[in-house]
Amino acid sequence: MISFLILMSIVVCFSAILALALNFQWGQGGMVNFGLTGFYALGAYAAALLMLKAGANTFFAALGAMAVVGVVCGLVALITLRVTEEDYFAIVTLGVGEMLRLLALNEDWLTKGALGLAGIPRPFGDSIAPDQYQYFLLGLSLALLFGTYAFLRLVTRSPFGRLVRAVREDDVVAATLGKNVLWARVRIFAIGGAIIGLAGSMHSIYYQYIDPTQFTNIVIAYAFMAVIAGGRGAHLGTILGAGVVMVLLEGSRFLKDAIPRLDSDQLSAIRIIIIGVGLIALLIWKPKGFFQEYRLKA
Amino acid sequence: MQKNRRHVIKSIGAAAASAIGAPYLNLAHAQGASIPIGVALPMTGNAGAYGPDMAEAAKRTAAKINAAGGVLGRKLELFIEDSESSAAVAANLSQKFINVHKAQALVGYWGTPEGMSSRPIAIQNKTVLMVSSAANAITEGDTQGYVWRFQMKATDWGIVISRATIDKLGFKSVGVMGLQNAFVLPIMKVFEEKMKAAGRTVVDSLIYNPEQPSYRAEVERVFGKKPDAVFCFGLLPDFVSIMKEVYRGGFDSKVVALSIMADAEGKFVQAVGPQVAEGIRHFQPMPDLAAPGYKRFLQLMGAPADRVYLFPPNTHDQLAIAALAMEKAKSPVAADWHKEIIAVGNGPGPQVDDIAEALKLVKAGKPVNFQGAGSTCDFTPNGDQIGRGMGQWIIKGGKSVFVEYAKP
Amino acid sequence: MSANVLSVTGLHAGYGAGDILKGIDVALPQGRIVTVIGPNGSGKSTFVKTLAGLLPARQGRIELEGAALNDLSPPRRVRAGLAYVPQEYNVFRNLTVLENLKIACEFMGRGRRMDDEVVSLFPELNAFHGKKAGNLSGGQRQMLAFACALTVRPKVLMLDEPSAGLSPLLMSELFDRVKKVNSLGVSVLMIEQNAVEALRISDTCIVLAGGRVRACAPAGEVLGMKELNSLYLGDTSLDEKAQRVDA
Amino acid sequence: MLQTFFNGIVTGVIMTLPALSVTLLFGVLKFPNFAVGAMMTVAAYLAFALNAQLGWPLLAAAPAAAVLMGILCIGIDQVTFKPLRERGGITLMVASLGLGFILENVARFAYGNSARGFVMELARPFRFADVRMNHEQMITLSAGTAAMLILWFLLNKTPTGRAMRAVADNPALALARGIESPRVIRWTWFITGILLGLGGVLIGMDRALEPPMGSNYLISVFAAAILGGLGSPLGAFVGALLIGVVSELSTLVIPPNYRIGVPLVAIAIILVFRPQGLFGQPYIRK
Repeated sequence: MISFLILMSIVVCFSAILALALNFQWGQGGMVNFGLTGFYALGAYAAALLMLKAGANTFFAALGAMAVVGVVCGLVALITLRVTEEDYFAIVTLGVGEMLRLLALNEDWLTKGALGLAGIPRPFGDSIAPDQYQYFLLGLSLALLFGTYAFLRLVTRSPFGRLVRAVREDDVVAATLGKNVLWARVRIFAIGGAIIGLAGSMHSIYYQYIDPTQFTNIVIAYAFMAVIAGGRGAHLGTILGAGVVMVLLEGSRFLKDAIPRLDSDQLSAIRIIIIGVGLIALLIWKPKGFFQEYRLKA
Repeated sequence: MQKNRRHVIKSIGAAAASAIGAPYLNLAHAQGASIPIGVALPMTGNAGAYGPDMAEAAKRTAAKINAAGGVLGRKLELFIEDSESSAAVAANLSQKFINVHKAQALVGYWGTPEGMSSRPIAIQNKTVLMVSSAANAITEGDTQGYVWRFQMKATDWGIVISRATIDKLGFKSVGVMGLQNAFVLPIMKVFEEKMKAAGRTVVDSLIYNPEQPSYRAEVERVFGKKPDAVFCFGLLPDFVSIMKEVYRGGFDSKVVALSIMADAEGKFVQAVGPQVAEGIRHFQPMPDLAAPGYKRFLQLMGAPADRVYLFPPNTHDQLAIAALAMEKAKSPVAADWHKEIIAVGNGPGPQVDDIAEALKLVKAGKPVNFQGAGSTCDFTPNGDQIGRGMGQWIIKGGKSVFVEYAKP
Repeated sequence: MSANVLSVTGLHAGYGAGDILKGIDVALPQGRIVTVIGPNGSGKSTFVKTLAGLLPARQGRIELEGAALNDLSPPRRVRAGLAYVPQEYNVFRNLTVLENLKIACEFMGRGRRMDDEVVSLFPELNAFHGKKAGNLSGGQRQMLAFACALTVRPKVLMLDEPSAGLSPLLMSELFDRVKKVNSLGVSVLMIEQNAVEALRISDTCIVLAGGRVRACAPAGEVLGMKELNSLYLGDTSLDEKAQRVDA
Repeated sequence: MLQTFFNGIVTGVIMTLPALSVTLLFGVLKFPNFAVGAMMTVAAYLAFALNAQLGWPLLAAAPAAAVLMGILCIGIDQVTFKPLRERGGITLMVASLGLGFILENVARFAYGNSARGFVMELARPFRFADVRMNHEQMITLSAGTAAMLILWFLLNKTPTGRAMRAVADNPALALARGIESPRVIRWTWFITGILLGLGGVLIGMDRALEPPMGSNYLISVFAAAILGGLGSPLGAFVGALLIGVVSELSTLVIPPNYRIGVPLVAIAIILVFRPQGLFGQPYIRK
């Protein structure tokens, strides 16, 4: 059992990193990202391809993935140079995300299409015994999670962090204060993107096999749930939120034993219904989530 | 430097280890009386229709084996889980089977995504993975003898279908529509090659995505070229939409498909109605219904003599082969018994189609060539199954009528 | 003197934490024109918004002919006879003039037809019935807004800076239009920056500053006051005096 | 070519109904409803229940389902969006995303993943100017156009419709003009539900019923609404037709499995060069 728990906590780790990314883009920067799944897939594929095709080691593959997703996100943010209404932006991200998934599915020459990319190497896979490996992977994931957290914490407390929140609260004001809002938005989305890229690469390293069917909308539902539960803008809250949601998701699998009458089709449906209901309930009754966003004490 | 970092990382791993507890032993007999076997079946998604029967087959087979004294005097214990036809879920399940239940055999794995995502895990943990997936990639490369396919390889599907088309159906010009899907593409490729080689014209060939708003444009493009027949390789949902489009479009090319699309336990005709389904031919790898092994399987399932099971027999054979190999290797550890799979499957030895008898022989140290319910259970060294054939049906009046059975 | 059609007592209201209106008492006698003047930020607009119900009254009482309005939703207040013309965005720009008028009749006047007296007050509108209200000139837009507000034959018409952004010429035309409206028996409560123009047609002038009523006098007298000039130029000297009085 | 064009028109008309609902709702409540897809799915399954399970003819089941959906939408608004009304567009938008997940999976819970179809005679096509047309396409075309005209009449010639446009135009003034916005909002949701109900049935007739049937249209529908200008019904209609025709025609030059790229590119271009869309006014969030 213990090793299953370890594997679960690894999954929680990179899910939490993904949630942190969304929290930065949406929670702090106010830039809704409905294309999360697509960008996540992009990160996973970028990392995998860099390892398999370019023979890069895990470290550089992850960096590469972060760069790729960061750049793509930055470009997407540029589309908003005329409109900063979030609803438009959300639709754009939704579309781009979908497009990325289609690319992964259809560009066989690069992504092997629906067959997926198999045999993704793991860092030090050869130098660490298989039965030890999960511990190493857990350690690594925890380290990366903490690193991401520390980094974002730093950003939040920096002057740029204040600009980020200013842009969220009211981009017009931010603009009149002489801040270049467009540029700020591009940076916000790009930084978030880089973190998504990190989460994506961890996904490929963990599963060692990626194919388009792994990147479904449950990812978005899950991440938004985590962020809202954790309290928009609050990093620590988001991490805990991610943990809780993940446990709920996995836990709900055991519903099967509890209610044998349900077939698994219905169970997976219930799982998503739970998330959706929780999401709306939180929005209504606990809009601030369970944790407070960092605020400069005036 | 490199060494240095490695050292650091290792110590991190060690730290994590000591923090969480002693590493587990990857040995089944550390687990005690029963022999755990992980069974990942599709209860959800595009293959949802097949999961339940496969589960039933697994249960009854295990029961029969246990009733016959089990394996190495120990009972088989099945852990049946839903793969949700999803790669990620299947991977998690495999991890769980191996780490939590200490399983040494992973069986079921209907779809290619499930198989592909679990393959590296199985090989790494030196655990045998038995799949029903068709995509060639499953067994390609170095599997170290841990990955075994209880299904016809996709390219063989293409061979059988094309041969039937050329010899019997005699279509001069064909169009091909394929779902963007791992096991469809190799079928398409081989099929088109064979058709061209036989001097038939392939007027058009396109690949479409699942869950498209509509398939109007695709249908227009392929059927618009008026080939004698259009071969459609995909899954049920897209085929339903496509056929409605074809019928309403007033096209009259013949349509050939796979049974998981055009039959799917009757769901297809339910969805489109008999007049649309009329005249569609569909192919599917299937057991040899005449084989004694299959008849015996029907008894085991308590099913009527005319019942056609596509996949449950594979599940039966997977458990049977695993049991025999363990018995022969006198060890429940995959690293030992995976070497015996070919021995019990291909022979040499007397052909036996009853798992109980086969076990008796092996326990008595005699050789055996097991004849399964889904196939003759003969394998190539890299884990591909040979000796499984394909059935062909044609839909008449809303019913699928059996045409013929052929092997590649 | 005639009964008060609208009377406000001890009104408190505001946004967020602090009150902007700090206890206001105002009485509008039947058939009169009362103009509220005061420096920027004195709470003039907040005052009418609160009366119209767009902002909740935190304390105090708003009565229309003795009936309390406090608990009524804005639409109900309108139907009760308290019409309100906002300072800007006071017509539906994407709707035609005719549609604007129709809406007014259908919802304020409960489907009542627009009576000819009102129509005759705004002859120019007939020419534009098909035109989008958004494309009207500032003056025409004000007229349309008036016309809409009047369809109910309100007991009280509240105007928030009707002359804002109008040329002096239009302004004086606008004010005698207000006078005409008043002559139909509609009492008018008007917020104005251009005090002088406004007071010429008003009966009473109320000076609002710092969220309180600083002065309430016949319009004529106020016109004479020397502070007035400085006042409507936004000088707050009067206000400051008042503050000192408080302290 | 001509055939493809005609097919495009049909696709466009199917998209018109959801596009109208998006744009109508956006006009009044100022948020894009990401649950449109799932709402259509639910409506389609409602019709399926009446048609296939209770044995009603589709012609009766469809309007019934539409009305049911309308009522359902009012209910949904009461429990989901009403409490969030004051929180601004983004919150409402995220809520609608969650709502979409719920609805789609309620359908999945009830009917599973496998494809289903309405009980109706599929008919072979007839030829007109050597373009193949069939009865469903005729039904689709007429239903879509009818809905469009009725909505136009409703919005321009009835008090309720005028009130909706008034609220969309200037909520505060609407109050001051005696318009009870809660009532208007209920009406808006009801009409939205009807539109989505019909849309869902049309999609179900066009292809098969399965849980993702509605959300598959999401991007195209939003593209249509944005192209026409969020808040402008006429725009939604034109936008839907344009997107429909262009994406079908595009398959003559680009691989059909990249059709989704067309609406996407359309959105991008519009946002960069004419954010307010073809028929929309540049709007100020107030």
